[in-house]
Amino acid sequence: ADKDAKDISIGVSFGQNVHPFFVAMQKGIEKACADLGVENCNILAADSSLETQVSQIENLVTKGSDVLLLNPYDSDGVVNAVKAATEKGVGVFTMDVDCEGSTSFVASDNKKVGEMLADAVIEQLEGKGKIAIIDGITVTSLKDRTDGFMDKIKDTDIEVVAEQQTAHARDTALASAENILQAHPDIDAFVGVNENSGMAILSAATSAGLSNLYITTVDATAENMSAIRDGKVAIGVSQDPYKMGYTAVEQAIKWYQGEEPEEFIEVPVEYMDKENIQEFIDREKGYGVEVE
Amino acid sequence: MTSQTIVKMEGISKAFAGIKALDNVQIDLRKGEIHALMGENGAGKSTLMKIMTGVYTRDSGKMYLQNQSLNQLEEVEIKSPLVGQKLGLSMVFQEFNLLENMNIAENIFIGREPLGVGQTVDKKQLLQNAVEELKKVNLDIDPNTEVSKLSCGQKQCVEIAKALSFNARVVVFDEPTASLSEKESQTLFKLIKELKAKGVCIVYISHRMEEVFELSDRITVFRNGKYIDTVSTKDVQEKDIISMMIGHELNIEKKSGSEFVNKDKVVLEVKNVEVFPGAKSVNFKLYEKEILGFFGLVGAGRTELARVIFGVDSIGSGEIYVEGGKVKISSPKDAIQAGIGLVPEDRKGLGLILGMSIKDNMLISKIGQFKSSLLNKKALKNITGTFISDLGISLRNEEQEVKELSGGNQQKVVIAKWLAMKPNILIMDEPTRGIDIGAKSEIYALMRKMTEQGMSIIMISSEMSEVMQVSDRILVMHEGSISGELTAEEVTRNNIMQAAFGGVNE
Amino acid sequence: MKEKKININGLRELLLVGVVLLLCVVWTVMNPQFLSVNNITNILRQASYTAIAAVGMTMIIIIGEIDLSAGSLVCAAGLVGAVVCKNTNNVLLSILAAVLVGALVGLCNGVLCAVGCLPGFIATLASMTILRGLAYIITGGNSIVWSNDNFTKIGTGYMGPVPIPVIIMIVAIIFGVMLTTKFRFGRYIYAVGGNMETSRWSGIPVVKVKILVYVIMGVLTSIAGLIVTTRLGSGQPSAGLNFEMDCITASVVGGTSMSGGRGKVMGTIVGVLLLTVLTNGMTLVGMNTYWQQVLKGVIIVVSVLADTRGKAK
Amino acid sequence: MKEKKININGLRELLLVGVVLLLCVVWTVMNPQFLSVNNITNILRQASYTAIAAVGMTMIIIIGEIDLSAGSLVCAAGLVGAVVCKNTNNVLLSILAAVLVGALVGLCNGVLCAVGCLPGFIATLASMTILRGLAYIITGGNSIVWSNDNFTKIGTGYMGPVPIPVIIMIVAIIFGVMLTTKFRFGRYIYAVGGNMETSRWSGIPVVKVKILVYVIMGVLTSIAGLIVTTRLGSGQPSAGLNFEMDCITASVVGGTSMSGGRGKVMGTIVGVLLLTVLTNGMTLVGMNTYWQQVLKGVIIVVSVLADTRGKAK
Ligand SMILES: Nc1ncnc2c1ncn2[C@@H]1O[C@H](COP(=O)(O)OP(=O)(O)OP(=O)(O)O)[C@@H](O)[C@H]1O
Ligand SMILES: Nc1ncnc2c1ncn2[C@@H]1O[C@H](COP(=O)(O)OP(=O)(O)OP(=O)(O)O)[C@@H](O)[C@H]1O
Ligand SMILES: O[C@@H]1[C@@H](O)[C@@H](O)CO[C@H]1O
Ligand SMILES: [Mg+2]
Ligand SMILES: [Mg+2]
Repeated sequence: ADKDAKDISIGVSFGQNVHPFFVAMQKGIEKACADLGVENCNILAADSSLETQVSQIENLVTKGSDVLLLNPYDSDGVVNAVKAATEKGVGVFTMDVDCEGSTSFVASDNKKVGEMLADAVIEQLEGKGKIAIIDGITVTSLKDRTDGFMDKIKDTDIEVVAEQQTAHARDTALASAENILQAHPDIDAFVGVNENSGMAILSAATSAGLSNLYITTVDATAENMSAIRDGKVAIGVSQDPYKMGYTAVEQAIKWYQGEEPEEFIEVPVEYMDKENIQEFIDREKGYGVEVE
Repeated sequence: MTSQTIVKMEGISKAFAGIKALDNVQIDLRKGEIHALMGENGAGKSTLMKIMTGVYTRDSGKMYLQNQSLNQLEEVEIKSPLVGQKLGLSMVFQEFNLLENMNIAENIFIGREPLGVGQTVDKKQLLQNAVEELKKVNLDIDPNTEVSKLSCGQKQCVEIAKALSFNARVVVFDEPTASLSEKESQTLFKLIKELKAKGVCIVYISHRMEEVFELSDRITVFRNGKYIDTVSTKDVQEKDIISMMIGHELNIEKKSGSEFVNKDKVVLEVKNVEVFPGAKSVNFKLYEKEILGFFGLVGAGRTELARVIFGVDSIGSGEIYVEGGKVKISSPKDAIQAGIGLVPEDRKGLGLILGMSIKDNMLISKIGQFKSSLLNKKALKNITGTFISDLGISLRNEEQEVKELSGGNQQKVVIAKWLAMKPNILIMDEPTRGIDIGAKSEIYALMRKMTEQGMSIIMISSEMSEVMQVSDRILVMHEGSISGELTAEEVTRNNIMQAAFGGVNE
Repeated sequence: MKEKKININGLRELLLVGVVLLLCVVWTVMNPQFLSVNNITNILRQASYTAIAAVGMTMIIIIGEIDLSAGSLVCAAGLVGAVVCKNTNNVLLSILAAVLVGALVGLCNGVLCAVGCLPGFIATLASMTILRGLAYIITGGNSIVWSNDNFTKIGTGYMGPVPIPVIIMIVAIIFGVMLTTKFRFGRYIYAVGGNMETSRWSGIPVVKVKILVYVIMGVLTSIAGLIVTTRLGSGQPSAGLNFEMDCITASVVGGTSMSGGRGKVMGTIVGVLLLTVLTNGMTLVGMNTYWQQVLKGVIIVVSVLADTRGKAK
Repeated sequence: MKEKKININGLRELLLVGVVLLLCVVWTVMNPQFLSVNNITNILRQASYTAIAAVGMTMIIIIGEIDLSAGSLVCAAGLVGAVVCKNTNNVLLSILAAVLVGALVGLCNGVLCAVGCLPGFIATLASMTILRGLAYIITGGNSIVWSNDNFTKIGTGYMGPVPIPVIIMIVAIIFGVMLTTKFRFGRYIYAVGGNMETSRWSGIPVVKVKILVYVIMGVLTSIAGLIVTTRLGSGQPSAGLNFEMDCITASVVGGTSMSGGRGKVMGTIVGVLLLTVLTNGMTLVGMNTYWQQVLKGVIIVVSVLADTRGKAK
C-alpha cells in the first residue's frame, strides 16, 4: 500500500547562517510541501556549527522524521550522523553539498561554478593579466568553487596577485576587498565566489572609485541581480536553490512511497550577465524574490 | 631565661617605585620576648615584617635565623611566605588577609588541611581542628561560616587564630587590637603572655601606648623608614618613645569641648530602632556641635545601628528625625542628602576603592554635591591639598593608588573623604583604627574644629581612652540596645565597663 | 541586597534542577518521544563533550580566569588525533597525541597567564586565533579522514547501553567534583580565585595552581575534541566554533561567578543539561531554529533571574 | 610583583603607540602604498565602527561588566535603520529609529544587570541570542535594501576629504574621553567598577550609573550598526557576527582590566588602531588569511606581554 505524502515527516537542517540562497531553498521546500500535501516539515539551521548540525540530525531522527533534507556544512563532517540516520531507516537527501552515504543528492556542481568564473575571467582578460580574489575554505561549497577556479586559472598567464579567504562573512570580506584595492588598484578583475564576496568587492570598488572593474559574483540573489542589471557587476553564476529544495522534497516523497529515487540530480548552473539577467529576475520573481 | 637571638636582620632596605620605605634598618628578636615595633604611620613597620615573613623581597640587607639544632644564627633567604611559615615565622596582617569566599576553617588551615583516606581533605577533622583554634581566641562561632559574613572584630580573631595555629617560633601581630574591643584585647594579651612563656618571640606593632607598655619587653622605634633605636621598656617612658617616633615632643592637647555643645538644638533623633531582632529598641538624641561617643564590646550592635541610620540596612518600624523633621532614609545616598556622613569601620571593603588614586578616593563623595557635573581640576586639587596637609597624610603624590599607602594613611584618606563633604552629622565608626599617636591627636583636634564650625559627630570606638578623651557624652551599647549614658564628667573606666557588660548604670 | 553574590550552598543547583525537570515535563507532554530511552541517550551524548570541557572551564573561572581557546583546541586536538590515526592506525597513540597537544596548549596558556602576567582573556584569545589559523593552514581547509573504526568509537560507540562519550563524561565529572571538593588542590583553586594576593601570602603556590588548572582544562578539552571529531567522522578545521561560549555559559548559568572564587562543578553540569535539554526539546516539538534562539535567551534570563531574585532577601 | 596590574598612567598607551608605529614602518617598507593618503583613510574608516562601539565597551568593562550583545545589536540596529529608510525614505527618522533601538536594548541590558542583579555576561548573552534570532525571523533571512543615497552616505560618504564614519568616530572618542576624565559621571564609573559596595556607601547612585553606561553602549553600538549596514549596502541578518569580541579585545589590549575599575578610552582607541593596522598591512603585503590570524595572535601576546613585563619591577 502506498504511503500518503501527508503522513511523511520531513526534517531539514541547513549548515550555514541564513542567507538568501538558503531562503530560496527553504521556499522551494515549503512550496513543494504545500503542493504535495506534506504537513509535517521541521526546518532548522545550524549557524555554521558542525556539532550543532550533527545534534540536529540526531534530534530530528529521534523526533521521528522519515526523511532528512540536509545541507551539510561540510561533506565529511556529517558522515557518522548520516550513517546513523540511514541505519535507522531514515532517508537522507543532501542539497547543494553532498556527503557520503546519502540516499540522494540534489546539487549544483560547485567545482563547476568555480571553473565557470575562471572561464569568464580568462575570456575577459584574454588569458593574461592581474586579478584578485576573495574566496573561502570554511565550507565545502566555497572550497569547491575556490578549487575549481584555481585549477582553471593556473594554466593561464593570469596572475592572482591577491587572495583572501574571507568570503564567509560580508563585513570581513569588505575589509579584505578594501585593503586589496589599496595594494593593487591596477588589477584587471576582482573575483568574488559568492554573494558576500561579490557584493563586498562591489562596495569596495565603488568607494575606491573603480567603476569599471570587472567583478564576478555567484547566486541569483536580489542584490546580485540588480547589480548585474545595473552593470556594476560584470558577471555572475547562478544556481537554482529554489529548485533544489523543491526537487529534494519530490525525491523524498518518492522514496517514502517506496520508489527508488534518483541518486544524483544536477540542478544546472548558468551565467548571468547584463543581457540575460531579466530571465533570472523573472525566474526569481516567480519564487517570490523582488528586485528593486 | 637567657636572651637568645632567634632572628637578626641587618642593613635592610626596600623601595617602592624608587621611594625608600626602609633605609638600612636592623632588628634583632629574642626567644621569649615581646618586642614592640613603633613608629608613625608609614614608618615602615609593616614592610619590615612582611620582608621577614617572605611576603616582600628586600632590596638589600641580610637576615639570619637561629638554627635550632646547632643553636646558632644562620643566614637565610625567605623567598616566599611558604618558606617563612616552614621556618616558623608567622604573621597577623594589619590588613585582613582572609579569603572572603571561604569558610573560617578553610581559611585557618589553607594548605595545611588534615588529610584522610586517599589524600583527601578530612573535613570533619578540619572543622574540629578549627573549633580548637577558635577556642584559643575565645571566638564562639561555627567554623563553617563564610568569612565574608563576619564582622571586623570576628575577622581579626580568625586572623589571630590562623597565625597561632602554625605553632611558630616568631609571631608578628600587626595592629591586632585596632578592630578589637577591650574584652577581646584582654583575651589576646593573655594569649600573648602564654606564648611568651612558651619561649615564642612576639613582635607587637601598635599605636596604643598603654598596650605597648603593658606587654612589651623591648621597643624598637622607626622613623621615616630609618632605624632609630631599640630600648628596654622598663627603662623608658611614653614621652621618650613619642619623641623618638616623631623627632620632637608632642603636646597632647587637653580635651576641651562640652561648652560648645548646643543642647537646645537636636540635630538627629533616632527613635525605636531595633538593631537586632528582638533586642530592646534604641532611642537617642544628638545635639548640635556635640561629639557623642558610642562604646561597647564587639557585637554590641554599634555598627549595625550606624548602618541603619545610614540607610544601608532597613530601619523597620524605627524613625529618624534630622533637625526636627522626620526623614526617610533607604540608601546611603538619602542619608548623604539628609546631611549624614559615615566613616565605616571596614576601610578596605567599604571605605576605599583600593585601585583608585588617593585624590579620587577623597573626592568620590564630595563631587556628588557639585552643581556642575563637569569637574574643575584646580578646585579639586585645592580640596585634596588641604586635607593632605591637615591630616598629615604621607604619600608620594596624590595620583598614587590608595592601596600603596600604609594602613594608617589609608584610614586618614577615608576620614578626609567624609570631612570634605562637610556633613551636618558625621558618624565615625572606629575612626582612628591604625592611626599613630601624633596623627590621632591631630584628628581629635580636627573633629573638635569641625564641631566648632557646626558639625555634630557620633564616634563609635572600642578604645576606651579615646571615647573618654574625645566625647562630650557617651552612650554604651550592649546586645543591641543602649545600656548606659554617661556625661564627660561622670565617666570612669569602671562605670563604662559595667554598662558595656549590660549592667545598669546607677 | 544589591549584591551579585551567587549562592554556593546548593540552592541554585536545586533551582536549576527544578527548571530542567519542568522543561522535561513540558517536552514530554508535547512529544512523548522525549522520554524515550533513545532520546535520553541522545541528550546525554550531546551534553557529553560540552560537559567534559565545562568541568575544566568551571575551574578556570573559579580561579578568576577564562579560556577562549577551548573551541579552537577542540578542533586542533581532534585534527591531531585524526592525523595520527590516519597515519599510524594506532588508536592509543592518536589519543595520546591529542591529549598531549591539549596539555601543551594548556601549559602555554597557563604560563602566559601565571608567569607572563597576561590577562587570561588575552592569552587565550591569542591561542584561539593562532590555533584556528594553524588548523586551516595545515589542512588547507580539507577534512582529515581515518579508517580505524575503533577510533571512531570514541564518539559513537557504546559500552553496553551507554554511549562511550557519556562514560567519559561521568569520569570527568567525578574527577572534577572530587578535585574541587575533596582535595587540597580544590581549596587552592577557590583561594586563588577568591584573592590572589592573600593566597600568595598564605603560602599557596599560586603560579603552579594556575598553570595546572590550565593544563587540566587543556587535557579535558582535547578529550572533548576527540569525541567531537570522531562523532563528526572526520577532522574538521571548522569544528568547535564558539564551543568555549557554550562552556562558559553553562558554568555561569550553573552558578559560577565570573569574578572568581565561587562555583561548583555540579552546578555547571546542571547548566549543560539545561541547555541541551532545551535545544533537544525545542527541536522535538518542531520549533523553528530562530524562535529556539529567542526562547533560549529568555529561559536563560528567567532561570538565573529567579535564582538571584529568590535570594535577594 | 606577580600582580596583573595594568598601568594607568599612559605608559601602556605609549608602548602600544610604539607597537603601532613600528608596524607602520614595517608595512611601509614592505609596501609603500601603505602610507598613501588613500590607505590611511581606508584604515581609519575600517577602524571607525569598532572604535565607536569600543568606546562604550570600555566603559562597560570599567564598571566591571561585559556586553556580548554588541554584535547582534549592530545587526539589529542596522536592520531597523534599513527597514525604516526603505519604507519612509527619511534618513533622520531611520537614524533615530536605529538609535532608539540601541538605547532600548541598552536599557534592558542595564536593568537586568543593575536591578535584576544578573551578571552582565548572562544578561547580554541572552540579548545577543534573542536579537540575532529576531533578526532572522523578521527578515526571513533576506537582506534589506533601500534606495536613499543619503542614508548610504553614513557609511560611505565624505565630508571634505574625511570619511563621515571617521568624523563620527572622532566625536565618539571625544565624548568618551571627556565623559570618563572630565565629568563626575566618569569618576562614578571607575568607582563602581573598583568597588561597588564602597561606591554605594559613598552615595553614588550605582544602579543608575550601571544602567546609563549600558544605554550609552547601546546608543554607540547602534551608531556603529548604521555605519556597518550602510557600508555593506544592505541590512544583513548576519552582520556583526563576533563584533563584540573585536571591541572587547581592543579594550583589553588597550589596557582595560576585565576585573573592572581600570581602563582608558584612549588606550582602547590605540588598541583598535593596532588591530586595524595589523590586518590592513598584512593584507597589503599579501599575507594568507590564516597566517594573518596566527600573526595577529602572536602580536597581541607580544604587545601586551612587553607592557606587563616592562612594569614588573
Ligand atoms: N605595595 C606598596 N607599594 C608602594 N608603596 C608602599 C607599598 N607598601 C608600603 N608602601 C610605602 O612604604 C612606606 C611604609 O609603609 P608601611 O606599611 O610599612 O608603614 P607602617 O609603618 O606599617 O605604617 P602604619 O602604621 O600606617 O601601618 C609607606 O610610605 C607606604 O606608602
Ligand atoms: N544578637 C545578635 N543578633 C544577630 N547578629 C548579631 C548579634 N550580635 C552580634 N551580631 C553580629 O555581630 C556583628 C557585629 O556587630 P556590630 O559590628 O554591629 O557590633 P559593634 O558593636 O560595632 O562591634 P565591633 O564594631 O566592635 O565589631 C553584627 O554584624 C552581627 O551580624
Ligand atoms: O555563498 C554561498 C552560496 O552561494 C551557496 O552556494 C551556499 O553557500 C554559501 O556560502
Ligand atoms: Mg602598617
Ligand atoms: Mg563595629
